[in-house]
Amino acid sequence: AALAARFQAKVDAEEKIEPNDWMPEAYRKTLIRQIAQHAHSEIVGMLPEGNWITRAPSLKRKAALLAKVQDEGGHGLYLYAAAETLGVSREELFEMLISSRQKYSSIFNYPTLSWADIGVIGWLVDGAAIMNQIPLCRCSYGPYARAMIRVCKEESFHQRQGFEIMLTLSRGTPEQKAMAQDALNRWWWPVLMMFGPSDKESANTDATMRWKIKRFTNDELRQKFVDATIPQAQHLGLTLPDPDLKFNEETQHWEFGEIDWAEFKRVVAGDGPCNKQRIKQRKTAYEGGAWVREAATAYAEKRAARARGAARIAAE
Amino acid sequence: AALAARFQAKVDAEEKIEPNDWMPEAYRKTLIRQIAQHAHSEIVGMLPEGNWITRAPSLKRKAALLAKVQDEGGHGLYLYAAAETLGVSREELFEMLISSRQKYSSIFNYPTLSWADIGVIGWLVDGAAIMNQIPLCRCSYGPYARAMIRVCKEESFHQRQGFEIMLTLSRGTPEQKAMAQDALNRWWWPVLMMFGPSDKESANTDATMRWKIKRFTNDELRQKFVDATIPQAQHLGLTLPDPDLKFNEETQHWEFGEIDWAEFKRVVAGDGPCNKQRIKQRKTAYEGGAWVREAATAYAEKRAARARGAARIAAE
Amino acid sequence: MQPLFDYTLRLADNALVLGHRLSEWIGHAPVLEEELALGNMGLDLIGQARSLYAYAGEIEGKGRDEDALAYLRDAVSYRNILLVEQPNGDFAATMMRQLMYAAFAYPFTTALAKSKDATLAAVAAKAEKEMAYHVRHSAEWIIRLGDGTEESHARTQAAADELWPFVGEMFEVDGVERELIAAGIAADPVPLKAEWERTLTRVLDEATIARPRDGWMQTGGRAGRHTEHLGHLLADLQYLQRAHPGATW
Amino acid sequence: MQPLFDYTLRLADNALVLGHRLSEWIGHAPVLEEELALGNMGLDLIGQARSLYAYAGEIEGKGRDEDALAYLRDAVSYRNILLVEQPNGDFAATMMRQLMYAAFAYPFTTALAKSKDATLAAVAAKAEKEMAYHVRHSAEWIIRLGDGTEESHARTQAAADELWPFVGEMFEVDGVERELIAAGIAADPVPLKAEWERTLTRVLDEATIARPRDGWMQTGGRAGRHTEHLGHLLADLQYLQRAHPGATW
Repeated sequence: AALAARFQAKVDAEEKIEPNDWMPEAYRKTLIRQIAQHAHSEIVGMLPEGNWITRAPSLKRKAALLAKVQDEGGHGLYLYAAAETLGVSREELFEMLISSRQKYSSIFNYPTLSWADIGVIGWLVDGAAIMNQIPLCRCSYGPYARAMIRVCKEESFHQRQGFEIMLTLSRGTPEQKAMAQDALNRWWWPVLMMFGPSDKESANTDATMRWKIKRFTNDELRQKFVDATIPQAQHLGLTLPDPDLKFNEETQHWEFGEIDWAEFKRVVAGDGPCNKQRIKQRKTAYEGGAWVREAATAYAEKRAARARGAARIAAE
Repeated sequence: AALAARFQAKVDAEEKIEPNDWMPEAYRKTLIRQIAQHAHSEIVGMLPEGNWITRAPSLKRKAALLAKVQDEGGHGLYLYAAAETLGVSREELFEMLISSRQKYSSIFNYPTLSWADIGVIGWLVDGAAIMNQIPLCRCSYGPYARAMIRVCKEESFHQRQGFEIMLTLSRGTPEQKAMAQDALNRWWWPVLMMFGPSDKESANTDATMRWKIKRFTNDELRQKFVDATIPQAQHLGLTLPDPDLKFNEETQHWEFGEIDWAEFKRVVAGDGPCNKQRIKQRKTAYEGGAWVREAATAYAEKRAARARGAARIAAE
Repeated sequence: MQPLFDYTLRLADNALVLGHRLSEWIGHAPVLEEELALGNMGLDLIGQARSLYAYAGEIEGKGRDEDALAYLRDAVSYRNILLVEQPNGDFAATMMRQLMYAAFAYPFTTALAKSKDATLAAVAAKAEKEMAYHVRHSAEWIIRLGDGTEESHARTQAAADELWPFVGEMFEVDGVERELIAAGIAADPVPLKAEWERTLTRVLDEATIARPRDGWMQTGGRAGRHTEHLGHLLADLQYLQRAHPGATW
Repeated sequence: MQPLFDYTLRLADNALVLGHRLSEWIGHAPVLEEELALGNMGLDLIGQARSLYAYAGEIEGKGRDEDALAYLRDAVSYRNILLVEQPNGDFAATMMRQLMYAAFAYPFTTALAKSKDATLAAVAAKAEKEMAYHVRHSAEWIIRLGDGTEESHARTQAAADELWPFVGEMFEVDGVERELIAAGIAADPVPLKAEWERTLTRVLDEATIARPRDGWMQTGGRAGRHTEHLGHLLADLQYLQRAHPGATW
């Protein structure tokens, strides 16, 4: 109880909790789940974008997309490392991903059907992710906060690149404009769902707010995102697929239509267009590559044995 | 000796030797090798053409190419069946193919690098094959002769389709014309090699001529092919990649340049552009499909066992 | 005219995409007879597609022929169901996809052969005979593989489980189809579901394969919302025509 | 100018094709760190290709930029060596291909960094550092895999045997190169062979892999006579640009 009080005092004082500090078991478990799912999101998120690397329509875009996906993999590595400071191994976490016991951001359960999807992902998916993540840069848990600072910096760059892809398309041929509009039509609502269920439906917010893991509510972040994004869409000359979109002069916020929460629940539960495909791909790569990891282990053991043998001989 | 005399008498009288007839062991061995290699050629020959089915540039061409490759597979099946009448199994023969103990027509060791290659293969490779095969329709061995009659009929159709592809290209865009010329440049000399070594270098001709397996010499068939083909190339507006090509008014034959016999020997011996790739593809498909064949066998056994069980019960 | 064009295009796209998938097996099949059988089924489907595209182009009346429709539309304009664009996978998955499709396409073409549209009826009548063979051939293989070895059984069950979410889309009906069904032109897929169920149940049972649970079904093909696979398939299929605009082949 | 254009294009094509092949591993690698390493090596090569294509376009002086060269030439116009277009195969084959290429490219870029052509020298100086890492990284993996398990050893030996016929082409010199070597612009690959041999011998020995016999070597890339693989690679790479001629991306 004294430990708990000291813990909460640190948190309230905006001091960081570090790996060797005492923490409530519930705080540790919540963070493991959240950080792991964040890491899983990065590595599953490489797949819809990875789908377009070989077909990227210019060398500049090819290089940029490949670099973006590298960054995401790197984010996954930092985040797995941050999770490991809480007492789990990366192998355990990966097993939980491929057995669907831990989740990843549901946005990646949607398919990338055209090059414009790559622009939309950078612009909106990274945009929404940043909005979710900036508050996490002040998260109470040190390793997670520091990882988030690095991640946000790189993701801002990705978001600008995504927007720049959209700008190029919107100033392009009629086919390119149509491609951009079609991509936005398909991704807009799933992106809004990235902020999670509406506040009235959200369980567990109190603890995460109290522990300064979460700083703003889902609806607050979603509104902030919508307000920031609509002018960008207007600048692109694209329309949002929401007939209920209306700027409220009083509140100075954009009002938007009702999200299809049934779709959200269904996709989170496993029945989205790409859920099975994403897990299958990561699983197949992992299982198909077992021989490689086994070889690395076998080689390391042989080397160690040889070194011990050499040391013994030297000692004689 | 009496058997041998009677055998030769039948052959001389243009009577067919059938599977149950006595035949010299050397005759049987020669035919097994030749028929097997002919069958192997059909099924390996499906690969360079198969390489362009998914990219065939019109639905008509797609369907025609798929049908052509089907025909070739069917020819392979008839020929394996003809070889089996001589006392070998198809499995043995296939093993000899994928272990490189038996060969296939070396022309298929060249890559198909453009759609025009598909036209050239139909026009020239099928054309040369027909020229080699028509005499085989009168081969002394009944099953082989009958298989050849069916094969030649279908291959004539394929040759006309190949020529028609070339005609379309030669009347097309500058890129298409260049594509056609480039393909002809690459395939011409390998096609001439399809008729085998020059007569002065050929071993084993006497026996095969005496047994009426072979009717014309390599050079005779090659010359016939060149004479028939050059006017076709001229009609297409394409040039042959042979600066020594010259029509001899006296002999009424086209004189042509020296074939690179070193290349021929090298490719036949295994060092052509696609030798390893072709065998690897057939081998991988075969080994990768072992589970399918095993399943079929296992199912057949289960069914037979169930039938025997049912028969026993019925008898009780 | 537009609904008839849309409808015909859907049927054509189904046939072409599946025919193309089958043609990918050339050079890779486990046994020569199967390479021929797969190729022949592919030829049947490509033939159906050609007749349907030609008709669709006539209906549309803008001068688009079979190749303009097949080679010059992007993935978002394709109208096939998602089942047919799924990758071939292993031989069990290919046969499972074929069984699922043909067990629908056979009664469907039987019904469409009675269409008031003479062209659709004629195409369907010819396709009906072909699809009867496809059902038989794929069913025989599913039974052999399901009731073969442990390995073949596992692969066949995995194929059934993985492809099951794609079967519902075959029985969807939207506004375009409702209109044409009412006019006696299109075939209503809903009454065909019972026969499809009977075929699948019979075959899966005999193959000792557990029928997967009916859950959420994949959808979107009619609206051009495809899986990530179609884009790659079309890049292959269309490349030459895209690289040589206006050329005749 | 033409020989310099041809030469620069060859180097650019090598880098692009190999970089593209490495990028195909994204989403499929055996371990996350390797997915990043393969991607990073791919990025290095694509970066080299971009610099070289830009320079080639300038030399040619017909207004072709990096994308016109990469996206609008057919396979027959590509000038890369055949090694780099070989399919990835398994992880051992990819690492073997990388080792074979990098063990040449590293001394090659060291030599080219002394070119009298300032642009080529600059590109080579940057690439040299990158290729040093590629050699090290691929060599480490070949050693682990060759001296790992029975399975990894077998796969590594198979990779060496299958790719060996493609190594000779790196040391060919034709008229274009002879002229440029004499002018101090191109790097002569022949003197680099000894170092390449030393690297391969050292690594294969440590990896307990038998060095394959030097037999007939595959050739033809400089003349546009490729393997069947390049056409498929380019269909993927170039599709969007071919489908939208003149568009800016």
